[in-house]
Amino acid sequence: MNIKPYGDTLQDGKVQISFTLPIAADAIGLEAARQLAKKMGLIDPNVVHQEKLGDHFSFYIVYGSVGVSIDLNDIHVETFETPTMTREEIEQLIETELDRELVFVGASTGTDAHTVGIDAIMNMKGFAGHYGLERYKHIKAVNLGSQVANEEFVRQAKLLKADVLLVSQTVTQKDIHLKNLVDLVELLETEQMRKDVVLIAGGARITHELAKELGYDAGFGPKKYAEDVAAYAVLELIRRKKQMF
Amino acid sequence: MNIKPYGDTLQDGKVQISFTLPIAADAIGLEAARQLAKKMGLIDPNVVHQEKLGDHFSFYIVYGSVGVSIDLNDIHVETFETPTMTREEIEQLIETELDRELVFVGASTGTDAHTVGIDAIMNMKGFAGHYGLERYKHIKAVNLGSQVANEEFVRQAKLLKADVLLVSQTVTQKDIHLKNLVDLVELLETEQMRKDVVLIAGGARITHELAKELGYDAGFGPKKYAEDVAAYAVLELIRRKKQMF
Amino acid sequence: MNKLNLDQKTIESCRIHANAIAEKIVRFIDNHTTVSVERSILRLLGVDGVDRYQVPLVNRLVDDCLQQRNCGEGISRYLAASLKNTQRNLADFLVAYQAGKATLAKDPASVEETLAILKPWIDQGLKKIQEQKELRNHWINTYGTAKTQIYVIVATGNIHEDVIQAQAAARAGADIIAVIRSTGQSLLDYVPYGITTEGFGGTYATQANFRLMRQALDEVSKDVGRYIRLVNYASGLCMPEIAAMAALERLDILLNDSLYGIIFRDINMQRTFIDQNFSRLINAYAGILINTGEDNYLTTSDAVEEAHTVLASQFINEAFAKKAHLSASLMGLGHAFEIDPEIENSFLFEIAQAEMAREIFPDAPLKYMPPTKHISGNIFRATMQNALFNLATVMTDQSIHLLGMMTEAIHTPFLSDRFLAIDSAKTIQKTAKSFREAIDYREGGVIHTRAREVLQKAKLLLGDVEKTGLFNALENGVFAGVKRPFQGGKGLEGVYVKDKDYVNPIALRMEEFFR
Amino acid sequence: MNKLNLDQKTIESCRIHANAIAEKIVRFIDNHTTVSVERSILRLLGVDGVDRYQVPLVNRLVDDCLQQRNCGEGISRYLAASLKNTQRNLADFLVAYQAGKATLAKDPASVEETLAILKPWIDQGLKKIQEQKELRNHWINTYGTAKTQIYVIVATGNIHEDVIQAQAAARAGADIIAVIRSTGQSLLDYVPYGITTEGFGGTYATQANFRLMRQALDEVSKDVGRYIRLVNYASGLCMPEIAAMAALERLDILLNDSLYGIIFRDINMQRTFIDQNFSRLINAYAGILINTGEDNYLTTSDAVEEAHTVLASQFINEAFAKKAHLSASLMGLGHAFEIDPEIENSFLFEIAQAEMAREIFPDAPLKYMPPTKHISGNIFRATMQNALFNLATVMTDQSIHLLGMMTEAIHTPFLSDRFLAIDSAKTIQKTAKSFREAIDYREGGVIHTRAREVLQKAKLLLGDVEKTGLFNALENGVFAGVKRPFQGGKGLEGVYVKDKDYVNPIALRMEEFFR
Ligand code: B12
Ligand code: B12
Ligand SMILES: Cc1ncc(COP(=O)(O)O)c(C=O)c1O
Ligand SMILES: Cc1ncc(COP(=O)(O)O)c(C=O)c1O
Repeated sequence: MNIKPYGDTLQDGKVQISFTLPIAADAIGLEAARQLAKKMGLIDPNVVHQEKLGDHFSFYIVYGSVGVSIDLNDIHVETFETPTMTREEIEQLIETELDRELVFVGASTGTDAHTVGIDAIMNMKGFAGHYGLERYKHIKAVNLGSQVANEEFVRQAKLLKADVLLVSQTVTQKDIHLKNLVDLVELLETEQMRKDVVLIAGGARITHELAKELGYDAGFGPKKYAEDVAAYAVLELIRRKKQMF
Repeated sequence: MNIKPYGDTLQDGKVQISFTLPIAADAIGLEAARQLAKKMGLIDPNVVHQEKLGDHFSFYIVYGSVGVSIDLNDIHVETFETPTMTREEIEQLIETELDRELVFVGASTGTDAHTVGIDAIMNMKGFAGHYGLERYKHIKAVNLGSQVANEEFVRQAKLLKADVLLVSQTVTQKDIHLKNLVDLVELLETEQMRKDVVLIAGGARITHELAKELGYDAGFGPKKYAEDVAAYAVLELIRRKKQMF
Repeated sequence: MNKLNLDQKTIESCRIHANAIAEKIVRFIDNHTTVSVERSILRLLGVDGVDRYQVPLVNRLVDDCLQQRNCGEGISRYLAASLKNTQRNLADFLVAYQAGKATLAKDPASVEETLAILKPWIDQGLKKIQEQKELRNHWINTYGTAKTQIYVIVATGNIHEDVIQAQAAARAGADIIAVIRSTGQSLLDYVPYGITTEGFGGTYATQANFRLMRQALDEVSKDVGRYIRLVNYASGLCMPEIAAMAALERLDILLNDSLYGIIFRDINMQRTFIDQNFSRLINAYAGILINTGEDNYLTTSDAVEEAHTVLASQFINEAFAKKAHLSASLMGLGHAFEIDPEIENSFLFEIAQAEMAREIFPDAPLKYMPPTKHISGNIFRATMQNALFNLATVMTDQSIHLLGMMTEAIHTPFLSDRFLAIDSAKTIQKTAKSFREAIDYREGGVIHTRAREVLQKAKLLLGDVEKTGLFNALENGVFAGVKRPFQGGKGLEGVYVKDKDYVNPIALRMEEFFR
Repeated sequence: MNKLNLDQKTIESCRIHANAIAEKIVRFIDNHTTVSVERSILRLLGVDGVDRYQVPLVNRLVDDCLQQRNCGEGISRYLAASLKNTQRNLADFLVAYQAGKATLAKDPASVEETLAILKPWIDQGLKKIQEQKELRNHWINTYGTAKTQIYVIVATGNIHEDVIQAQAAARAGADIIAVIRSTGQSLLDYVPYGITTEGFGGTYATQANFRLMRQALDEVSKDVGRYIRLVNYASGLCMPEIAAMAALERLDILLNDSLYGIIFRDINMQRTFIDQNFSRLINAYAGILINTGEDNYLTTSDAVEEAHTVLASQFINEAFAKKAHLSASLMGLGHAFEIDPEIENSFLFEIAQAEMAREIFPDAPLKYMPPTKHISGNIFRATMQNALFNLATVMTDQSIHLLGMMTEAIHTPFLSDRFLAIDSAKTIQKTAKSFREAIDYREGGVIHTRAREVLQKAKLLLGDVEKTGLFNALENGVFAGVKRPFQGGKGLEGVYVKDKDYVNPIALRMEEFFR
């Protein structure tokens, strides 16, 4: 099925765009904005607003219809719909399939000081009504907090015999998170630990695709909670256990 | 010179996009939104918001960098920078160059009931501190109001021996204004009056380019006032007069 | 509790002036009928359908009456005579008439005969309206009514697309859905027929479209546990006909204001006052709430200087509505948040205006319009302006909250525009829930002072209008600065002086109901 | 005029508790110094520059002192001894030191000798600060200060790009420009050197960057006829050093709060309280306004339940500031609009909190932070939330108005984000100009009640903290629910007990100034 954006009528293709250009707010600016919108595939772009931002910049708001459409058959979301399981179901699963205590070690790494995200997943209280991992039976959840250097993180993981590593990254400006996340993978490989852990990244700007690309097993973004992470990790541990035999 | 949109660093190419897709707000929707943004030329699009709009629609906000840039040398704005003249200068110009009373007839045509735009140009009071044409010496400004059928408009133009016709169109939904504006040109041609008048269109969504395409002499959009229109029209009448000799 | 403590005597004076103003016009109205009033009678008797040129039968019949006979006697008397002459019931007569096998009677029946002959159809029409009214009351009693109802528009031109969007909006939290009409419909002297899928800036108001949308909203009402109200426009050249159709199809609210038509659509003033009166009677009978169009004035004239004209017009509209038996609970008087935000203290002026309306018309379900004129293509700025408006709505306890759209200056709303608007309105309703009860306006503060000034000026204006008469006042351009001649504008040719034996059997029965 | 009429006795009790809390900590502070305090002294004496490994000379000198000698005696005494031994003036000594041709003296000079030898450089440093202060006062006297100042941040990582954007923002209406630091700088135990063009989520705070930006803002100040204030962070491991640099380069405002460092950066509490005290003394001397970080608490803990912790912390910060000679006019206590808008009446809670701060600290230039935690990627909703915040700022007469950005949840501000935010703030300032004077909070209304509750709870909390002591309270996690051990966190290794002959010649002179 081919779909297009929807303004008020099926297949009308309507989108809204805004951007700043590093030129003055004059007729040339307007035309440049229109042409840019055209290059972005808008048919008959309508520059509905031009605003002077000082002498050397100008801001534009554009509406128009895109010619392109998306074939839904081409969309292959890596089947990463974590099964919706309740805490009780997950606890049950650990009991019957793994029958041991699992160790989850988490931290906000590098210079990142944001703890609310990792706390949301790990701490007793959880977030938005979803209890955190600390409250799960058969899970030992160790939250190392924030600003944890990768080296320290790996050291603790080793010490605690972690099954699952949870890494949170919030600051993404100039792609600082990419460097940080990749460094951790390299460090784990150097320590020959990479295969022994389920390695999970998370944060407001983290997607599963990105995490996979960087060498993680999974990535979780906004609106994901402890049960999503736990379900994924436990199923993955079970899968790995079965593979071993 | 090649320019790109500016987020917070020169040539970073940052743009913001929003649109609705006619599918549910799930992982497939997210990926479809990302792919659409890619098709629009965004490198690494960041879907920063997904919102459920009922069961069958979902809304997306995306940020990212466009790869394309605009070469300012390619921008040819039809030199339609109306010279900035004051009312007094225009009155002076009419006196010295044309030496007669000019007749401007205006209306909001078709079923369009919006008068504020045409009133802004024509009425004594004007708009945003710019007096309207009625206040100009040597200009007889006749404002026929709104909802004026094209036939009636042409009849009055003939009767009043109009030099300049001012047509306002505000409602543009489903391109109703295009039909209306084109019909007027055809009518004027049938009546063999087209060449005898300076034909000007105006309105919130009217651009000079559009007006030219439709067979008008000029088009005026937002932030244009009586002096812009008068200056253009008077200069055009002078040009035509000179051409005749 | 009154928050402004406006002078009750001044308010009373305003009402006295307004009543006198309306009184004079009503005397004029009582002596006249119009083609649209006559067509409405036919519609309520059950005449429906179009001929093969898409001309509605009600137009055909009334045109026949006009061409050959005198409309001032009333179409009903000719219809009654026709039934009597052809010995047919109404349905059969209409089939024959349409097939060219029967014509409208040359001479009218007497008034008594007319009432007797048409009784079954009058009864049937009124019963249908009563049933719809009861159904509405049932829904409302079941689900209750929000203190502030969220009102949004759909306007795609295609009724099917409208339905999708209306349902989605209701699920998102809208309480009221208005289907905006295609531009120009108000100038048509007939009502288009059937389901329509093409319109400009709106969707044609037809009885079939009404029915389709009503059904869709009933469906969604059950799902969301709120009765979703449906709105259209009884405005322009077919005021009473649309009211009749709305009554039959259970619309809940009608934009219904001749002043709007006169000023913004150049409808002839005689024509539309007469039309309005019957339309309001129908609305009163059907329990349909009306919305008046004062909000529009400030889109044309200056919102600071002309604020009092809005209030004056509300008083006049109230007087007219009373005369047509509309109770206060059905008078959705209009006003708007239209002052340029760049003007110092304009937000306070807005609050003053909105609070004043609330205090003066405590029982009226006021309709509060969002900023429109001062919205530009800057959708982010528009979002900010709408947030202030939403807060003003909560602060001043408005009843019907028409949501502002961030794309107001660009196009009729996209699906997403409506969602974002509903999100903003509902969030502000929540976050500022008891704001009204947590603050008082300070005596001598800008809000207080402004409200007093505006009320005072409205009183003076009403006094003047009473002196000159409303017709003259409109000729002089008191409202929105627009001048309209008594004999000018559209539709005057459809106005007729009533014969002394004129009868409007529907109006008779409705008037009886209110006695 | 007080709008909440809070109980003055309760407020007084809070101040008494807070004073007692600070008193105890100050006794601890007085017995200690830190590496950063010592480095600051060097900076104020004129030591600047880095070695070829980019290590600042001040770090080299203090490290030498640490490794071979006892920092508790104070770097000044070693420096004085070095000058005396080598018979060089400071500049020459530093050249020789850097070239490896001179070393730091093995034994310290006596206190008297130290003061005498260093006098020229002490005089010179303090004079420079006084000149900058006078220059600032001159600007301010010339141009005046807006009642509510608009504060925006730049954070590109590249100081040149920051300059472009800061100037553009000032022209658009911003009064205050803050250059956000690169993430992680607060954990560095040195201040980077020179002009920098790469940072993450911010731009490195360096003296060269300070100078560049100050110059750019002076330029634009003249053009716009307003003195544009410059902000940076004296927070983290180098608090007093940044304060020293800021004093020399005429920054106007510093974010300066150990509690922030303890809670959100895990800086050791002993270290940072000592550092803070000297940094505040420098700020007081230089006329630099401080901003405290209470606003951050509610990004981590619940804004409804923990509102009183913000107030309690403001009282404590006030007490600390007083002890460092900061006058009320330099205490930019922080608070924030952080309650989830989905909570009923949360806007009223915000108003209560903001008004309460205004009433309790009438002379403090309060800094009001926008919603951040409850902003999502929905930029339109964010725009609405920021509009409410902007209105709250006007209603409660805040002094420093940090603008919310629609892209708060996405990235540090784009150029256009800042413009849209300024447009919203300025428009609301205008449209609601006299709102504060036009309304009163109703006795017993939600705003009133909430303010009382929060004040009461703050008093109880302060009483508890007084009993346990602030160090223990922080160990128990009273603020933002974060627990920090007394011996834990970063920077403890830089803390030293003062020798009985310790001297800080700069502090001495500054204290003198205030006597
Ligand atoms: C709260 C906050 C702070 C607080 C942090 C307090 C604390 N204890 O964490 C304080 C005030 C200290 C702070 C400081 C700074 N912040 Co901050 N902050 C925020 C804010 C407002 C909210 C973040 C948050 O808590 N969200 C709520 C949580 C629950 O969401 P979340 O993190 O996305 O987590 C969810 C998912 O992503 C997922 N998840 C997250 N982590 C993980 C991990 C795993 C393993 C899994 C499975 C899932 C998962 O699960 C969670 C629940 O669904 C955001 C803006 C915003 N509205 O988003 C800015 C923001 C993140 N901060 C920002 C910046 C730049 C800073 C500073 C660097 C600024 C400065 N230079 O001074 C400083 C320093 C901090 C640092 N170096 O890291 C920027 C980042 C820009 C960018 N894209 O890089 C933002 C976006 C603001 C902005 N627009 O500038 N900040
Ligand atoms: C005021 C207004 C009304 C008033 C009109 C009152 C009056 N006396 O004009 C009322 C309330 C009556 C009204 C009614 C309707 N309106 Co209206 N209205 C507006 C509104 C709020 C402002 C328009 C305005 O006056 N702008 C100010 C003037 C000064 O700007 P301007 O017209 O652009 O004029 C400037 C330039 O364009 C130029 N210019 C204009 N004309 C000309 C002509 C010449 C020759 C020249 C040289 C220059 C020139 O000069 C002017 C000064 O710079 C806009 C929304 C908005 N904020 O823009 C909606 C809007 C235009 N309306 C709209 C609609 C759909 C309607 C209705 C059809 C709705 C309905 N179905 O009921 C009705 C019916 C009217 C009709 N059929 O035409 C839509 C149009 C959508 C579209 N793109 O097609 C808008 C955009 C609102 C919306 N989002 O839905 N409206
Ligand atoms: C009372 C009234 N009637 C009608 C309309 C709509 O205009 P029309 O149907 O004439 O296009 C409005 C618009 O706001 C109105 O207020
Ligand atoms: C007092 C204080 N210091 C510092 C910061 C900035 O954080 P950092 O410089 O530690 O990255 C903030 C942030 O709001 C703050 O409030």
